[in-house]
Amino acid sequence: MNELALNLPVWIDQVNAHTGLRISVPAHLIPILAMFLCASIVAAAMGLSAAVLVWAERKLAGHFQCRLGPVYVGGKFGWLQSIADGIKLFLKEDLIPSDADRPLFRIAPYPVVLGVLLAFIAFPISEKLMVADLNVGIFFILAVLTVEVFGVILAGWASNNKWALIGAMRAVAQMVSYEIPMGLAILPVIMEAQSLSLKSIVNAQSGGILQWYVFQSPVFIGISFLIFFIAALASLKRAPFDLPEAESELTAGFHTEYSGMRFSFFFMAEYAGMILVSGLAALLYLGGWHGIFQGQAGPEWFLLKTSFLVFVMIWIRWTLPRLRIDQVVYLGWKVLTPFVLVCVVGQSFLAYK
Amino acid sequence: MPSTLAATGQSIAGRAKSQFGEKILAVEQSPSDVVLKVDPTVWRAVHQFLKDDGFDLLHSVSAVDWIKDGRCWVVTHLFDTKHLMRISVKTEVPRDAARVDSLAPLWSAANWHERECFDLSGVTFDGHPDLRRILCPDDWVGHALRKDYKAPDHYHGIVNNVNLIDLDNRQPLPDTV
Amino acid sequence: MNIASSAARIEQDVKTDELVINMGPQHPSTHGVLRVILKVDGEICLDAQPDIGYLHRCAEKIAENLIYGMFVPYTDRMDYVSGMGCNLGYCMAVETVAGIQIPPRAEYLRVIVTELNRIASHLLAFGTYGLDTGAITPFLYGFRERELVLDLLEMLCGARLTYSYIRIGGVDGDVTPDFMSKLKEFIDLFPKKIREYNKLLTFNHIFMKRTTGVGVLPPDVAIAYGVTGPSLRGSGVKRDVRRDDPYSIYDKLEFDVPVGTTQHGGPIGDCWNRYHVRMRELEECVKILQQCVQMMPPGPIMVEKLGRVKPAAKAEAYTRMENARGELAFYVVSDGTMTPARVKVRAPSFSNISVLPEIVRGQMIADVVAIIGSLDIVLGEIDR
Amino acid sequence: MSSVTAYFSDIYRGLSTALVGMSITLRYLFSRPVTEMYPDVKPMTPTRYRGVHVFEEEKCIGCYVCAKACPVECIEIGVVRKGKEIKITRFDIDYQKCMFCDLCCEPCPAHCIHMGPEFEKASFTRKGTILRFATPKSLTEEEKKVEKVAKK
Repeated sequence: MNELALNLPVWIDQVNAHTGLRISVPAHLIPILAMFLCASIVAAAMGLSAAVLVWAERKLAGHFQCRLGPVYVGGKFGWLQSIADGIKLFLKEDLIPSDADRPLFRIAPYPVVLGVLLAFIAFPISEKLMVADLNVGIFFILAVLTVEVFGVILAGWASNNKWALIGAMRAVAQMVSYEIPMGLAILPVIMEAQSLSLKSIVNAQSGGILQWYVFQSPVFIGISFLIFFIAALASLKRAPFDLPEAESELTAGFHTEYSGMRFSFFFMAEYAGMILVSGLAALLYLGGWHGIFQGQAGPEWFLLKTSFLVFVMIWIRWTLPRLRIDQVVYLGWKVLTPFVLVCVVGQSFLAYK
Repeated sequence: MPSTLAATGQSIAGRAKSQFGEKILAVEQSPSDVVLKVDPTVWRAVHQFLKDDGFDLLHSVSAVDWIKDGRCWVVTHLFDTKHLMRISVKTEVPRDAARVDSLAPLWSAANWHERECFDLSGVTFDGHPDLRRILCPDDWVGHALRKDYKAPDHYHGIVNNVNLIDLDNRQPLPDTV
Repeated sequence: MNIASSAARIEQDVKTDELVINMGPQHPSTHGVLRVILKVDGEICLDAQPDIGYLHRCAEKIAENLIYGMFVPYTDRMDYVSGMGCNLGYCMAVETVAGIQIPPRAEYLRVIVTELNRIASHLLAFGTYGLDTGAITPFLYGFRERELVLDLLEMLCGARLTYSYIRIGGVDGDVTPDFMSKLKEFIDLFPKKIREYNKLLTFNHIFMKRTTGVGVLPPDVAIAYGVTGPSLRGSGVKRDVRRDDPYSIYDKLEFDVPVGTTQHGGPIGDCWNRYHVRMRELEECVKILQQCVQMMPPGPIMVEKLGRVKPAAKAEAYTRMENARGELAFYVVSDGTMTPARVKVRAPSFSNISVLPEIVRGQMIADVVAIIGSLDIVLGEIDR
Repeated sequence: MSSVTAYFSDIYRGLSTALVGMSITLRYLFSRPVTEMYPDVKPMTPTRYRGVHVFEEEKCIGCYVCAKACPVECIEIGVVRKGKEIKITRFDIDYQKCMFCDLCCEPCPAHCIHMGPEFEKASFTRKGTILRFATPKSLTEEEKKVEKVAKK
């Protein structure tokens, strides 16, 4: 973002020179303009990638199940399906149940999207492509992701629907339980990289596949990668941990009463969250934008790794049955947490050189 | 095709006859079961006797309305899951005052079967813990399987009679009750 | 499980409220229009009262106003998932009460179609049980093979769901060579698919954890509530009308009656057992089909000169048959006219669902869904 | 089995069976889908398919047997008889009621009504679901008097 702020006056001058316009921006507004630009780019990218992901998930789900998935919209492969769905959701009436807590019901979707949106700020796609290289990047991402819980519990409570309330309770129990293994699973990597900045974590993994943290320390970081991935699934409420919205038990859980745009916010947050945690896993454990061989680097590697992890998430969702709430909490506290603690302690011995 | 187990109830029917004497009105053989015709006063006692003998599965409770005779049959079908025996018990009650004792204390299954029988055939079961309608709504009038039953044309504003629906121009619904 | 006792302790320490939740009639996993009034304490279910009747059409009354043969299409619409079984049950009852002997080839055809229909029904149970426990893909796989069965049945009788293929006195049409070859193909293919289902869902650890020890139905409770069919056999009671009181040609056929076991490390009679009995019954169905294909004799498929079905006055018959969900019985009483005096349908699901309050107490909400799914009910049959 | 081994075997079995299941779904990801492209590609209905009726008016003798056999009374027939000459004035089937049970086709002595392969007869109005099979005829006053319309 700072680079963008530096470049903006130059760009504006160039535009003025080419078109003959006389745009002048006061110097103190330049950083604000840059902020707006970044924010809108992040939001647009997130929305677009969520749309692509929805289509990809439906298509993949279809083929996993010997179906075709969407085929009609947009000619071949139904590639415009999620755009059409988006338009439909935009145009739908925004229903609010008569007994709902109206103000809370209205604001509930925003914290959910906000958490994921904010997290993208510290999210580098390549060496250069990032909004801000925060020196506490990973910490910041984990912190803002937690904001989502507020939105979920607000949605469940404000709906004034018993199913929604149970869904929200489950969501909170689950997301709070899984923050801990997720946070702890990152510790071995941080210990190894000696930094909280994602950029320096990734750059510490340059130099071929064997330098990726999963392969650098296959036991402790490898297991913590697995734990991070499972915990990420759970905190995203993805199957097999989709209890908060378990459609066969709670109809749709905390967003039962939502429709139209507000519903699509929950939906978008889920898919953007998938990209976020997959990308995070790729950055932390799989060498980020570094390629398989030494010297290879670029955003395409990062996107490849991220989309593979997203594919695995989709694959898991369309294979496994759902757990029960006590089993989810059991898994979080009694399986993942002890294992990740062992990883942390083990890695701390390895990191002590 | 007659059932292979059709006659398995004969021996117990004989024992029931000696136990209850006059109160067992007849022992008949249908193609599928031995039918024990009993007096309504010993309805539960006979079933108790049969249950003690091993008939542990109450298959069904049904009623047959004979409007010409002014009578109503109440029939149960029992099955012994250990010895593979089956028997049917039948009693006749006047259809205006169709009452028998409930079998719910003997078999848990009787609860719902008797509720269904009450709902559709209008037989009252004395001593039933929860004798409500089960298939029809609570405010339904009449018992559908009575031979003199006439279905209402409207129910809470819903047209019930197909012939009242005008295909070309539908009439506004009558006021809800 | 000491969930209930810990719930009681929490209740002592903290004063909490019970929540009464209405599950259904519009709910994704009540398999139709069942309504269950749940009383829950957090996630733990204290009580569940099933409320039925949303699909009540009083088919028994309709039967009283139709001549015997005309009621056959209505029986399809009771247990609409295994309509052939209902057809067979009703036709057997009328044939028993009127003393009609049907030709042997028709008996074989009847068994073939009912067993095919049992496969279709159990596949639906398998798929929807997957859905109930949150796995969506097994449902589609189950339906993929169910489609093959439905194609076969469609070839034979022209309908995919409401067959009315079995008629009083025989069956509607004879098999074609095309049908037989397709049937053999299916028989060869299907056991492989069953193994695949087992790998995908039955022995999946999450699925087993979800269903093992959940909704344990002791055999004595099951019998007291009149539970029959796979749900009873899941409790370890080896009762199957096809074995105990062989109707049609089942006495000539060899097949096992699977019952619940403890091989999964849980008690007999839990959800997993009820589910697994169905999966093993699929294999038995294939066995029966193989034998029927080999043994089927030539001959007529319908009684010659059936004439009017007019049983003697006050003749009665109560015939039981093993449908996919349990013992389906038809009680037909004649009044000596062309129409029956009474047709009583003893629907297996009706008794099976009545046991629900007994086995959900102390379980969790997700388990309620698993239990309803494992009882495999069809509301068309419960409400009739 | 001690609780420690149970704990670890649980984790092992959880992971291994999940992988087994995932291998199955992955195999199907690359197999051919079984979807039928229904509205684009019409499915082949078998010869015995019980769809919308096919009525052969020239064969019909107006005997009402099919209407009598119908459990739902969905067939309405109008006949004008003049000596040996038979005029079918109406042959309406109400597809709101019809169960496609084939009971009407069996007893027909003239074999003039069959179940056909057609199944797409949805309509936006209730009236549109009543199909009139007989060709429309103009009747004389005299014929109108002897026309017999019956459902059953």
